[in-house]
Amino acid sequence: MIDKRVSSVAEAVADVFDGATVMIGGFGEAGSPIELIHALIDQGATNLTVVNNNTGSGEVGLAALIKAKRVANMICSYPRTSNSTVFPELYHNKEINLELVPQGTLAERIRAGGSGIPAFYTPTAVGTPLGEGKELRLFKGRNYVLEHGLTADFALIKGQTADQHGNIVYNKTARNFAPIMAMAGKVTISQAAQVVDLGELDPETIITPGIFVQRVVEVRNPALESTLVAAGETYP
Amino acid sequence: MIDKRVSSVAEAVADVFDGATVMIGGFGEAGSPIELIHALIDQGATNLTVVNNNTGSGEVGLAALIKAKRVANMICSYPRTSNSTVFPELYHNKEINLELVPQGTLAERIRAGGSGIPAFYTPTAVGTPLGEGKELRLFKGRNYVLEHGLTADFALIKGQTADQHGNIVYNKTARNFAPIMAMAGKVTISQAAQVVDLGELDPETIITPGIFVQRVVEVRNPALESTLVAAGETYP
Amino acid sequence: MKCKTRDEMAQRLAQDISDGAYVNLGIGIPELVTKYVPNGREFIYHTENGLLGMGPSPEEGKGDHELINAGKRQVTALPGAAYFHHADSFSMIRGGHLDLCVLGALQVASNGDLANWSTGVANAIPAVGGAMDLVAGVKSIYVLTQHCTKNGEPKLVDACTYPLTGCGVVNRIYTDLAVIEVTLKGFQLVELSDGVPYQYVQDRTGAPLLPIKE
Amino acid sequence: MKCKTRDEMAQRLAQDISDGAYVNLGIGIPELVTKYVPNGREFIYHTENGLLGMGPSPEEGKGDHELINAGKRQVTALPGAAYFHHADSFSMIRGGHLDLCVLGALQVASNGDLANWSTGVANAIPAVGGAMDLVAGVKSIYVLTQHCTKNGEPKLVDACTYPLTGCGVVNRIYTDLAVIEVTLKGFQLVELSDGVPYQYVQDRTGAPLLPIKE
Repeated sequence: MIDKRVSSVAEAVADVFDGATVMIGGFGEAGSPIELIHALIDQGATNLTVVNNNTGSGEVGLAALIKAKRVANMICSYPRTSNSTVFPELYHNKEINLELVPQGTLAERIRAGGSGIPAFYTPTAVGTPLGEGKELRLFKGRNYVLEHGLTADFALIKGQTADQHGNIVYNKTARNFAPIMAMAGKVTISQAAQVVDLGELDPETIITPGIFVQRVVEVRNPALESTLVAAGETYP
Repeated sequence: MIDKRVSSVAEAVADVFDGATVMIGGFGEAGSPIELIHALIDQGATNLTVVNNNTGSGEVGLAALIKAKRVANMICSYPRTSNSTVFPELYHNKEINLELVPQGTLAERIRAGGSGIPAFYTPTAVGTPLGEGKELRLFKGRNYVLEHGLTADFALIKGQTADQHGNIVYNKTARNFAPIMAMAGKVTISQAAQVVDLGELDPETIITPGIFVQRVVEVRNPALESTLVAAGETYP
Repeated sequence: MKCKTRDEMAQRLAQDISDGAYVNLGIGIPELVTKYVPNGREFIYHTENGLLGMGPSPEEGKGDHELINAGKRQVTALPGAAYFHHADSFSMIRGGHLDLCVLGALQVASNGDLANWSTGVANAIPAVGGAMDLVAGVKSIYVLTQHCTKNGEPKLVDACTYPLTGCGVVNRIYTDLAVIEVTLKGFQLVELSDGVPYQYVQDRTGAPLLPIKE
Repeated sequence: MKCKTRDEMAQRLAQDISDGAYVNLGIGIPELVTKYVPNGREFIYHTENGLLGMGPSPEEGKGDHELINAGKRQVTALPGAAYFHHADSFSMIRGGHLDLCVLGALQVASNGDLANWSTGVANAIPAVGGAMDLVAGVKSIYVLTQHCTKNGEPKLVDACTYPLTGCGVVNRIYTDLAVIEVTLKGFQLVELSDGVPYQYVQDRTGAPLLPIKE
C-alpha cells in the first residue's frame, strides 16, 4: 500500500540538510505552511536558500526562520510586506542575500524546473535593471530575456485536503505557488488540514496529482500568520 | 452581462478564414469536438493549418475535414491511427504537409504559445531526426533543443460543462489538449454538453477559466467518433 | 479650475474600459475603479495571486484569510469566478489574455517607459512583485496617478530617471489634470479636467504635450 | 532451453519494479506488466493522455469512450486517480517524476541508444507520439522485446541503423532470452532464461555481451 502520510511535521522535515534549497508555498499568509516552517526551525537546518514570494511577516513562520538566521539566500519577488521587519534588518546588515525575481518569471521558472525545461525566454524585465546581464534574444521583432528553470531539494506547501497518495486540493487563493512548487521540489512535503481516504477526492478536481508529492502530514487547525502576528506571537 | 454563448455551431465557427491556423482538441476520439469540426466543413474555410495530436479516423470529424481538402498543413505527433485512411492517401499524394512534433513538445509549445513564452529548451528529440536542424544548447552538461511557442487563430475544443463566462470542466481523459489549446487560441470556441448558469461551477474545480474562451456553444449529445465510424458514417 | 479627486480620476478611467473586459488593478488608486463601473457594463477582475472574478471586500468577519488579492487584502469571489495557480495566472498576464492593467506610477516617459517599482535609493529594499510581468503582457496599460509628485515634480517626463518597470509599455495616463495618450510622437493630450488650461498642464509636464486634436 | 514467453518476459520485468513506482507502459508487450505485479507491491500507472492511477479495462459495455489510455483503448481510473491536461502530463514525464517507462524496441544499441518509432522506410508516414519525451524524461527506461526480429536479426546492436528515439537512454533490456543491463562498457548480461546458454544469446546479439558478473 502506497502511503505517503507521516505522523508529525517534525518527521516530515527531518532530513532537510544544511545548504538545501527549500521552496515554501504561500502568497502573504494565504497558503503559508506555518507548522512545517516551525518544524524546520526546530530541526535546525541552516544556510538555506529559500524561495517564496515574500519574506514573511511578524516573527512567525518564514519571518521566524529568517530571524533564526537559517536563510542565507532569499529568492522572491516582493520582500517588503507590512509587518515585515526581520528581513530588512538582516538585509541591511548583509546577513542575507536577495535574488529579486519578477513574480511571473519566478512562477514560470518554478514551473519550468518541475517540467524538465532548463530555460525559456520571457518578455518580462527586458530593458529594466532586473533584465540586465541576461541574454537578450529577438523573436518576431520583440526582445526577450533568457531565464532558467528553478528546482529545489525540498518544497513545503499547505493543502486543504490530501490523501495517502499525495493528491491535494487547496483552499481558494492559498493555492498560489503550491502546485508548481510541488512539481519543482525533489522532496515535496505538504501539510493538509484534512487527510482523507483514497478515492474520496474526485479525480477530476485534484489540483496536485500525488506524483508530485512525497510526504503528507495532517495539521488539523493550521495557524494563520496574521492571527499570530496580531497576538504578538513569536517562534520559537 | 457577459455572455459568451452562441446559439449554433455554425455561428460559432462563422469567421474562420482561409489560411487560418486552427487547433483542435482531442486525443483520438476523447475530447474531439466533432460537431464544431463538421460545422467548419460546412463553413468552407480552406488552406488551414491544423494542430491536433492525430489525424482523425474514418471519414468523420477531423478525418472528414482532411478528406474535404481543407487542411494544407497538419501539425501532430501521431498521424497514424487505426481506421485512418484519409490522411495517408493525401500525404502520399503530397496534398497535405506534415510537421511531426513529439507529443510532449507539442503540448509544451502550445502551452508556451498561450503563456507568452516565445521559445524554450527541451531535452526531447536531441540526437534524433526530429531534433535535426534545431538549435542545440548545453545546460549543466546536457544538450537541449530550442522549440518555439505555438499559437492559433482559432481553437476548437470540447468541454463537458461550461457557463456563460466560458469557464469549462471536462470529462476524464477528454481533457487532454483542450485547456492548453484554449490558452493558445486567439479565438477559442468550446462546445459543451451542458451550459449552466453562472455560479453553478465550483471556482475551485474549474479547469479552464473563462478568460481563455471566447465562445461557448451547447451540443447536448455530442457524437463519438468511434460510434460514427463503426456505423460507416461519413461527413458531409 | 477643477482638478479631479482620486475618485474622479478612477471614475474617468472606468469610462474607457469596454464591457466584458478582463482587468487587473494595481494597489492604491487603481482599486477605486471598481466603484465606478459604468451602467450596463461588466468587468471581470483578475488578481495575480490566483483569482479571476474577484469581488469586493467581504463583510466584516465574513472573510477568509486565504481569499485575498495581490495587495493581500481579503476579497470575495463572484459567481463565475475561478481559482488557479501562479503559473497559470501569469500565463494569463504574459500571454496577452488580460485586456487592461491599471497601475500607479512614479514616472512615465513620453515614449511609454514606466517606472513604478523602485526609487533606486541605494539602501532601499527592492521589491517588484508582478508589475514587470503585467506591463510586459497585458494588452493595454493605463496609468492612474497624480500629475505631479507631492513635491510638485512632474511624473510625466522626457525620460525616466528611476529604474524602469518596462519599456514603451504605457498606453494612457489618467491624472487629476488630464487624460493623456502615449503616442509615437509623445504625450498627446486627450482631455483636460474641467477648466484646467492647457498651459497649466504643460507647465507641470516634463515633456512636450501635444494639444488636443481638433 | 526455455525461451520466455511474452507473459514471462513481462513477469520477469515486473519483479524489478519497486513498490510505489510511477510507471508508464508502452503499447503492446509492456501492457502485460500489469498482470504480474509482485505480491505486496503496488505500482501507479501513468498514461500520457492525462491520467495517473490507470486501472484495467472496464467490463464490457461499462466503459467511457473518453476514459482511454495512450493506446486509445478504454481503461478505468482507480481510487486515488487524477486527471490532468497534456502539458501537465508531459511535465511529469520530462520533469523526471516518473520512475519507469517500459517500451518496445526496433533496436537498442550497446550505448543505450533506442530506435522504436520509425523504420526509416522512405514512403512510411512517420509517427512518434510521446516516445521521445518518455525516453528523454523518465528516470529509468526498460525495454521489453523479443531478442531478435521475426527474421532472426538481432535487435540489440552495436549502433542503431533505424532513426533514433533517444541517445543513451535505455537502462535495461528484458527479452525472451535474457536480462541485459546497458552499462558504460556496453551490454552486460544480468540473467539468462532457463537453460539458455550464454553463447546462444551472444550469437543473437549484434554487439559484445559481457558475461554475468560472478
